[in-house]
Amino acid sequence: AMPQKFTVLLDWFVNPDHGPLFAAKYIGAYARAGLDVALIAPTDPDLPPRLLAAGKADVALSYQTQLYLLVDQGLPVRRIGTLIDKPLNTLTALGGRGITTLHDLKGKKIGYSIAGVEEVLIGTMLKSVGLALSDVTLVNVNFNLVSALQSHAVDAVIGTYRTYEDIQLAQAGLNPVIFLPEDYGVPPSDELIMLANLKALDNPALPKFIAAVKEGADYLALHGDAVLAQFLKDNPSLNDRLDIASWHALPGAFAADPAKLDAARYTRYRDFMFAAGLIKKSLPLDTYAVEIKA
Amino acid sequence: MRGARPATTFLVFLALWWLAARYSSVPPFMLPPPGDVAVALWTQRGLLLANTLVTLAEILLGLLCGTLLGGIAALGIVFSPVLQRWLMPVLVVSQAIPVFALAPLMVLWFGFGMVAKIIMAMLVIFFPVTANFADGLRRTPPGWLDLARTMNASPYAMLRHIRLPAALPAFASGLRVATAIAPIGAIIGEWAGASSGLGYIMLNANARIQTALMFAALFILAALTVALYVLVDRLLRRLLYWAPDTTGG
Amino acid sequence: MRGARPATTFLVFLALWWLAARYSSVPPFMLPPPGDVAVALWTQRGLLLANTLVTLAEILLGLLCGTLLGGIAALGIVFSPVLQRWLMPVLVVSQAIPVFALAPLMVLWFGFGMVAKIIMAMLVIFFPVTANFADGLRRTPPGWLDLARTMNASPYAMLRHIRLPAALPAFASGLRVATAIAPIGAIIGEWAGASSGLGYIMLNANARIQTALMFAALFILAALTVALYVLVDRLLRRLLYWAPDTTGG
Amino acid sequence: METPPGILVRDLSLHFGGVTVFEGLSFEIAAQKFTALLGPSGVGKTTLLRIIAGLEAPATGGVAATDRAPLAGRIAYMAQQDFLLPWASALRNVMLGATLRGARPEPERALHLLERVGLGAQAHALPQTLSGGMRQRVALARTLYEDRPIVLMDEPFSALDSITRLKIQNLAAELLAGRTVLLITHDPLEACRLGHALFVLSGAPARLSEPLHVPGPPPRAADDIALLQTQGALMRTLTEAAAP
Amino acid sequence: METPPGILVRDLSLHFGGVTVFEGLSFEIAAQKFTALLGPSGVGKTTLLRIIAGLEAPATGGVAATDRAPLAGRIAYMAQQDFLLPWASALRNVMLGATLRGARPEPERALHLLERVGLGAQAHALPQTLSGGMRQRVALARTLYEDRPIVLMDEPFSALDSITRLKIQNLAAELLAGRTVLLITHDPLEACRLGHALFVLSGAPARLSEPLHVPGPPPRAADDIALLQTQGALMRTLTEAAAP
Ligand SMILES: Nc1ncnc2c1ncn2[C@@H]1O[C@H](COP(=O)(O)OP(=O)(O)OP(=O)(O)O)[C@@H](O)[C@H]1O
Ligand SMILES: Nc1ncnc2c1ncn2[C@@H]1O[C@H](COP(=O)(O)OP(=O)(O)OP(=O)(O)O)[C@@H](O)[C@H]1O
Ligand SMILES: [Mg+2]
Ligand SMILES: [Mg+2]
Repeated sequence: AMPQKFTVLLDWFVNPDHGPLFAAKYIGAYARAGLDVALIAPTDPDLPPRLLAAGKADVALSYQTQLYLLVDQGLPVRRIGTLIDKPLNTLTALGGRGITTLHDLKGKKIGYSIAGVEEVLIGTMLKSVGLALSDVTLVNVNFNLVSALQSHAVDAVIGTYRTYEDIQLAQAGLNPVIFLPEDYGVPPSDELIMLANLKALDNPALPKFIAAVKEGADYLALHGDAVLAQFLKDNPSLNDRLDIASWHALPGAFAADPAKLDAARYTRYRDFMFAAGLIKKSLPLDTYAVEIKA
Repeated sequence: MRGARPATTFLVFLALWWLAARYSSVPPFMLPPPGDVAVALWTQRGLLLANTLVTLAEILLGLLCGTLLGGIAALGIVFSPVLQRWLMPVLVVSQAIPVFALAPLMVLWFGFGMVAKIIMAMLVIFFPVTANFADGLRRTPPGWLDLARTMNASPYAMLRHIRLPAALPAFASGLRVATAIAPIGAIIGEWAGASSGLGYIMLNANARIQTALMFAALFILAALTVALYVLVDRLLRRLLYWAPDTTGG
Repeated sequence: MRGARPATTFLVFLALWWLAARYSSVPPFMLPPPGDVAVALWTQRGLLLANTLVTLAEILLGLLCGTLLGGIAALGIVFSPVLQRWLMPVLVVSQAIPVFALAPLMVLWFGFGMVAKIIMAMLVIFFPVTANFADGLRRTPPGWLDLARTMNASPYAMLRHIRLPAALPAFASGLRVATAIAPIGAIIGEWAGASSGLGYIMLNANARIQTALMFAALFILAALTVALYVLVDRLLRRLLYWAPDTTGG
Repeated sequence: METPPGILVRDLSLHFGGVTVFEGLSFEIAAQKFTALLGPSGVGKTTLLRIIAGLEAPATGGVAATDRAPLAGRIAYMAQQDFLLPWASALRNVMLGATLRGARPEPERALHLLERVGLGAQAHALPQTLSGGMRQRVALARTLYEDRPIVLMDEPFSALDSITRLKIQNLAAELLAGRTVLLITHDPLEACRLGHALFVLSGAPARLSEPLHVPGPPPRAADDIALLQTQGALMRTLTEAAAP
Repeated sequence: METPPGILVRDLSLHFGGVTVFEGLSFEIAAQKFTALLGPSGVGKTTLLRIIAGLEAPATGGVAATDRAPLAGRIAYMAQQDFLLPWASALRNVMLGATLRGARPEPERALHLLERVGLGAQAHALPQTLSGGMRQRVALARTLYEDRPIVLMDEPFSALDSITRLKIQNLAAELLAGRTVLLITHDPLEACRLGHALFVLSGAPARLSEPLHVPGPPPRAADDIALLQTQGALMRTLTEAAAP
């Protein structure tokens, strides 16, 4: 039979975070599942869920933090799988500038790149050390996270990834001081998740796709270097020190079982979002996330 | 009846929008119906007003500085072949640099305050002004310049009393374009990093998928742009009372 | 010696860049030295070439379509007061809509392919052309039109043989501006959704903090822009052999 | 060519701002004759010509052809300024009418006309490289090229030296013989050499004098007795017109 | 006012493309006199005036004042076209020189000049609302306003009717008496009424005729015997000049 067309919108540019998806492709897992998978990279992480909701894709990558906002605004999307089941986001300052504890941020400037939830994350983290949002100045630096930090335009930034920007800062010898949100009162969340359109949840291709991704993740865990070689060949612009380091930092973060839904984690994060006022309604778990069974 | 015509335009536009939102296949989280946007406009009026003022200030300052800079650059280009040779490529290149490439340097030099945003807006605005104005200055009818020469006009007087007014129609074209793109210039400035302004509101609303709020801000921006354009256009037409206008057939 | 002057300009520019990167306080991840960029240019030449071709195609198509559309819009505006009333506000508003607001709709309607990008580029380009060309058409000396009327010229012949050539200087100003901003138009288009092109490379490199690669792409873009501008400028000057040019004093 | 009609001007009124240029002005221009129109500067000659050419709309009254067919399309008009297109050569400027009507241009005829006005060598020159008199002659050639039954000319020879002027007057008389020609001129001698009927426009609102008639076919010799007599009478009319 | 100097033209050559307009042309313009320059259309009169005004650079040769001081700044120049600024009223156009030199404009003097050329009522009109002859008179008033020792005028009265022309000639003669004036004209009568010396420029490359001298102070009566005699001689010179 002809392989079925299956469109996957990545969350952003192709990067090592997408390792399992590419691994599955390289080992022919999609083809064996009867799927002709197209991995499309948008330039703006806001696009994929909307295009998915508009019926322009079968699966879109997004973030668990974003999921609640999407559903709250009535977008017909559900989480159906997890690609990275650890939070990667960090609050980062530069070493040697007098910031060693969160408390040192009092009176400082914190930069962020708008994703919708930063104020709440920072507020929660500060609260855990007895500070309030009003004790710091927030600056939206959009796509300038690293350069804003490096040029000392801000004292700390939130939104850097422990598997990316933090590595880069370390490589540049800047001794980043890293604060993990989950250490300061923010409930842990899945970083990178797979969404499907509500109307297509019964699409028989979905479980096949997720199973193929699991194959990819399994293969990646064992043969990371082989996949990397092919990945760099396909994406020559990623062939640099930082991306390779990022590749090697990621394996522990990939979900071993992409289909599995950690109900407690999703419920807790929903409550966190609701309490913070980021969502207007606290809906049952299955309005946000489902587990796809083959 | 004054104002009847713009009002009709506006109503027709609302009707079209409503029809598009209602009957097209575009989902509401991409194009919310006017009603939702009106609700957002009203409930968020405080937020929107405060941020509109910020953006308006950026637009006006950007327009002012951009026009001044453009004017000066045009004069430089027209009066000095050397400057023309060196400046023009730089100006052309400046138009091709995307925000995200420039933003880090802007941040480094000017921080995240108003200055960086006004500079970004200027960068967007000044080229149409420069190019049009320079073309206009270059096209002064030679007879007038000859006349001025026999009258012992200083280069400055010649500029002030002959070349400038003669270039006014071309300058007006440039200023019209600049006015239409000044708002997007300010938005791009806010994009590169800001904590207030309509662009910031839009980015934020976009990330939170508050489409109605985003369109409310967009609506204000559009209204602001049209109002500014109409104002500048009227002003320019008044200044150009003497230029031929052979519209229509 | 032909080419000596541009070569000098280029070398001086390289020297300035090198000095700025070497001796200013700008860190290399914001402004890499020319050497690093040259290395990136060479090692990534395949990638850069392929994506340059994509962007070049977008620029040229965007310029072509934008100019055509701008020309048509200008004609509409000048010949029909009704169109002027309805079209002009829409055109002005179209200039104020930021990419991120438009991108979802663009991608929804046109996907991630070339079409969406060219439409975005057009959107950036066509307004300067429209505004300048309309102004030029409006300013046809009435004596020529009177003459043509006594010669029983059809409106079309009048347009073709009188108004169009008379508006050519203004059109040229618009086209110059359009040429300078066409590349950024294409880049913005790539921003709205693309998987190739120099803009994509730059965004990608920027996100990947590969500053040298980003500047390599930027360098190509800048060179492309200047080359295109010089070409169009030469062409326009040739077309305008008859218009006065009173540059310099 | 069709038989050139006369022109009837009836009850013309026109105001510029508060100034009344014409008020109930009526007269007739004879068919197939040269009519010369003289009068003080600023009295309204050009305006009158533009009304007849259909380029200016009067407040009241109108203009018609004696044969009752519409005037539009039968008039060649040479304005007080030359209005040459700067991007076109002299030759292409002469053929402009054909270009604008989508008719086949006749370069031989245009070149022949340029030669007749003494500009055969400048056929391919751009207007901005021509002297004032040369430009005026190109504009004249363009008017003659039109080959229309009715020809309106506004000071067509004003930039020509006296010798060239005589030659070009002869040329115009030859090529426009049998047409209905209305010629504005400031040169009484020119009016007397070329005109069958001479009108003087004067006053505010402007009124036409009784026409003077010059016997004999134009162009008349400059020392023709009848011409000199008419010239004397014309000068008197003009002097009276100038006195308030 | 300083004593107006004469003008020395020495060994002038000029080419436009392949065409030689002047070749080794030398002559002198007498101080404090009216000199009239005539000649066929396109011979180079305007070009010569522009060279003297410093607006065109000759290939060889040059122009100097007889008092050896530089010419620049002592010349008022009235071109063949009026070059009125469309955005300025007639009055402001007349005072343009003062505006350009940063001198204090003298509206009374400008208005007085406008009245003398018959345009007192149009002082605040924009140029595009004026007739051809009116525009030319504004340009003349602008030239007279300059109050320079040397005055160059290129067909300054060509758009005026004969009566107005006589009046304005008288005005020019009155206001420019004692200055060095070079006047291009196509009207032999005008040349004879106003000129102390008359030159005819003709040929290619252009040469100057021997000057004709007219006795008596300008403006001369049109029926002055000496004038009529000179006019006859001038016509002969012009006719000879026209014959190749
Ligand atoms: N567009 C206009 N607006 C206002 N007044 C005008 C306009 N055109 C002409 N006039 C006025 O109408 C009158 C007649 O002008 P017109 O050009 O017909 O004069 P004319 O007889 O041709 O003079 P000339 O011999 O100087 O060419 C003048 O007083 C002039 O100022
Ligand atoms: N810019 C130019 N380029 C080329 N040729 C020119 C230019 N200006 C003038 N000429 C030529 O120089 C010659 C002299 O022109 P000029 O204007 O001096 O004539 P003129 O004697 O003033 O004629 P007229 O009486 O018609 O005004 C003409 O043959 C003209 O074609
Ligand atoms: Mg007239
Ligand atoms: Mg001349």
